[in-house]
Amino acid sequence: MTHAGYIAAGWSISAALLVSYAVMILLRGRRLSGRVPARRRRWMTTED
Amino acid sequence: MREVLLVAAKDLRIELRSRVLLFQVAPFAVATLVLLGFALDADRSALRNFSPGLFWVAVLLTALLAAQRSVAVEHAGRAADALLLSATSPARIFAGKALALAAQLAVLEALLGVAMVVLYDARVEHFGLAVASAAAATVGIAAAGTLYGVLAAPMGVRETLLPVLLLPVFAPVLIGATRAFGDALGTAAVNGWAWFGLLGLFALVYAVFGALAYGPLLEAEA
Amino acid sequence: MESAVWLRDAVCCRGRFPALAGVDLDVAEGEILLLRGPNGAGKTTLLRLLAGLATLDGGRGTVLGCDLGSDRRALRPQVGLLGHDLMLYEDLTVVENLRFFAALAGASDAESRAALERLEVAPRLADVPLRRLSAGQRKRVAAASLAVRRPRLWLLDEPHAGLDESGRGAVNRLVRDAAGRGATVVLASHEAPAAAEVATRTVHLVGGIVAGRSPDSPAAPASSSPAAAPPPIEQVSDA
Amino acid sequence: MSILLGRPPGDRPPSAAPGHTGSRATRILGVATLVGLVGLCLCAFIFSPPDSRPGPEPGSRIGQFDAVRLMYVHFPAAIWTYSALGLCALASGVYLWRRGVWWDRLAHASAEIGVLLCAVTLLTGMIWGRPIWNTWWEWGDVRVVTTLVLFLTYAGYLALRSVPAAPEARARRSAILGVGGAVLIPIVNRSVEWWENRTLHQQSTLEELRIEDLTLFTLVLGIAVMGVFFLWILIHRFRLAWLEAEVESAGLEAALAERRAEAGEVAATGAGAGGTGEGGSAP
Repeated sequence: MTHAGYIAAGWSISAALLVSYAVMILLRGRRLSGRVPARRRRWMTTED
Repeated sequence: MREVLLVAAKDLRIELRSRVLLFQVAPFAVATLVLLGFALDADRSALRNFSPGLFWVAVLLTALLAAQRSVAVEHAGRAADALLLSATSPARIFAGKALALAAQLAVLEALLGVAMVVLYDARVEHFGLAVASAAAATVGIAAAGTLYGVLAAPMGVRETLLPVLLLPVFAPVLIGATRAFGDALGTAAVNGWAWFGLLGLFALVYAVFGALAYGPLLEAEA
Repeated sequence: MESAVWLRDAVCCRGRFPALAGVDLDVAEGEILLLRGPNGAGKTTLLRLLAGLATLDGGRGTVLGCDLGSDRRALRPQVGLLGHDLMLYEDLTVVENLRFFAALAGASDAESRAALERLEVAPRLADVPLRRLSAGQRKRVAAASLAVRRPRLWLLDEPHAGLDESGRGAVNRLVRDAAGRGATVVLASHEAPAAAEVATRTVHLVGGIVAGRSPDSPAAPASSSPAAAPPPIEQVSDA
Repeated sequence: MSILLGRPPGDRPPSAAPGHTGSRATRILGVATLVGLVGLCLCAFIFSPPDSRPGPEPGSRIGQFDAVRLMYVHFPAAIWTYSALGLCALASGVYLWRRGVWWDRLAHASAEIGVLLCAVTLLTGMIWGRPIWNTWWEWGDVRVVTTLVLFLTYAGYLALRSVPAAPEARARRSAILGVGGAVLIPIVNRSVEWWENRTLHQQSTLEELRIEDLTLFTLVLGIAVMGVFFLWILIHRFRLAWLEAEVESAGLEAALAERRAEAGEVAATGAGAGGTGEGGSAP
């Protein structure tokens, strides 16, 4: 495979950025959820 | 129109009284040109070739200061509230302040132009093109500066926030004005009048956008 | 009589702080209302709210027939506010300041000169930049710039502070004149004797509400948590 | 629209609410992202061929070779950058028109994700450009320069949002800036295009590569996967913005109660001293 180093760098930098952002968002969501009363978090009632 | 001129005249009179433009902004502008000369190792031909770009970089940095000053005038002593309480429409206040800012920038540009000719050995070949494109660029800078100035105004971080918001907006002006001046000063073989058109478009777009957006912005401050 | 100011459970925040925590207030046209209360009671915020300069974050209110929620732009030109900040330009002279605001309000130069005379600003000060005047002199100039605009509702925040005896007299004459011509005046003042001299009624403001109302039973239960947006469910389900 | 907030609670007991921003919709999207990602990796690294075609001289080969595999990230990221920032501008415009907090939060969420994707676009573009154009940064390319200005513009938008301010004032200012960005970008694009009127970029990536069917399929798959990911993270980010606003307004209600209590105290203790008589005790 040509340019293997560039490809690895490109994909891994992208993955690292996106994954770390997603993790940050999810964790902050969990933390703040605890501070908001359940009735103001209507998306939580997920089951039919 | 009367109100536009009233606001503009008021801003200019404040500048005449306080002399901030003369004693603080103008020396800053010239000092910028001098430093840029040092950066290019005072190479005569390089300086002449790059003089359009250096000139406009200096103008834009100066415009940041002038825009900040134009907002600061309204916020000292909460005079902005008095303008809000007058029956004047926000679009007219915007036009007046942008007009005053444009007039101040024009003076600074004239000064910088002389400095450019002297320091960088630039030669103006098409005077009409240079003046026309500078005028169009100035209106655009003044409109954008007035709008973004009030956008960043009431926060405690105006000095740092305004450049962050405003410099990307200046990108097309810098490109356009540099090219147009390149033609006018004979350092680039391009069609300067086409660039003048682009500068005019920018000025028009930001004048209209600013006039529309100024009202909601003043409201947000209140 | 027509009501100039009508507030019900008005909430108004300065940043995150609820400076007004549910104010009920009625002021009739032609009244001269004195607001009293300790520092931090919300007097200044109330005046800014009535001027249409602060947003109504909860409750309802109408001033001079304009709704505070939706119609502040129509309200503002009819209101004159004399605040702690002068709302004038420090670098301009007395006359230039006055002429500028008079011109915006459509008043003539002669009127601005007359206003200066009524506030007993010495003619020799006319061409002095505001920056060089004393606190009391500036206050007189600010009051004059208010008078020039001939507002229907005068909102005066500590109009007597920093003024000498003659200055207080001049301000009081101005207030009485305005009320005599049918304007409504709301003034906040700690200078009890001077203010009580002109006031037709006094209201006490404490902790962001009008004293005398029980703080435990908000007047309008339906909108008693006014700072919050309506519950999200209703807001989105019809979108 | 209601997908962002989920369905109304109905008669379910509120205590059943779990402490996170997930819901059935996000779980479906999340799983779809992961499955799609596996498929994309297979297509991008194993099934799809390198870009290679006969060169002008007999026997030689030209093309991007395996570097084309970077395109499967770069191109989808670019597409969704423009979509996200376009959505931000759109939501900002609607906010100015209709004034709903919903739009403000949507603008915030999409701007943040857009800036992130823009960073990914720029970085992968630079990494791709190094072997193919032989430079990290190519000034002569319109899209490269425009995208950088776009990045700076909306980074400024996020900077403005990060400054503490009253929620409504902040929403209004941000909305104007969001719309302003959309006004600016076409002008920047035009000016940069004239500035260097030759362009290095693939006129259209899809045309220039003599596209094998599988390469095209992988690009489209990449766009789809990135799109599902975008939707998934957008929903989470939007709900987070919602929670942040709720926490803020809950603080406000507490402050309001405190303020009223303060009024009660003063009224109780100071009933005599405060005086109800006109012109009573001086302060």
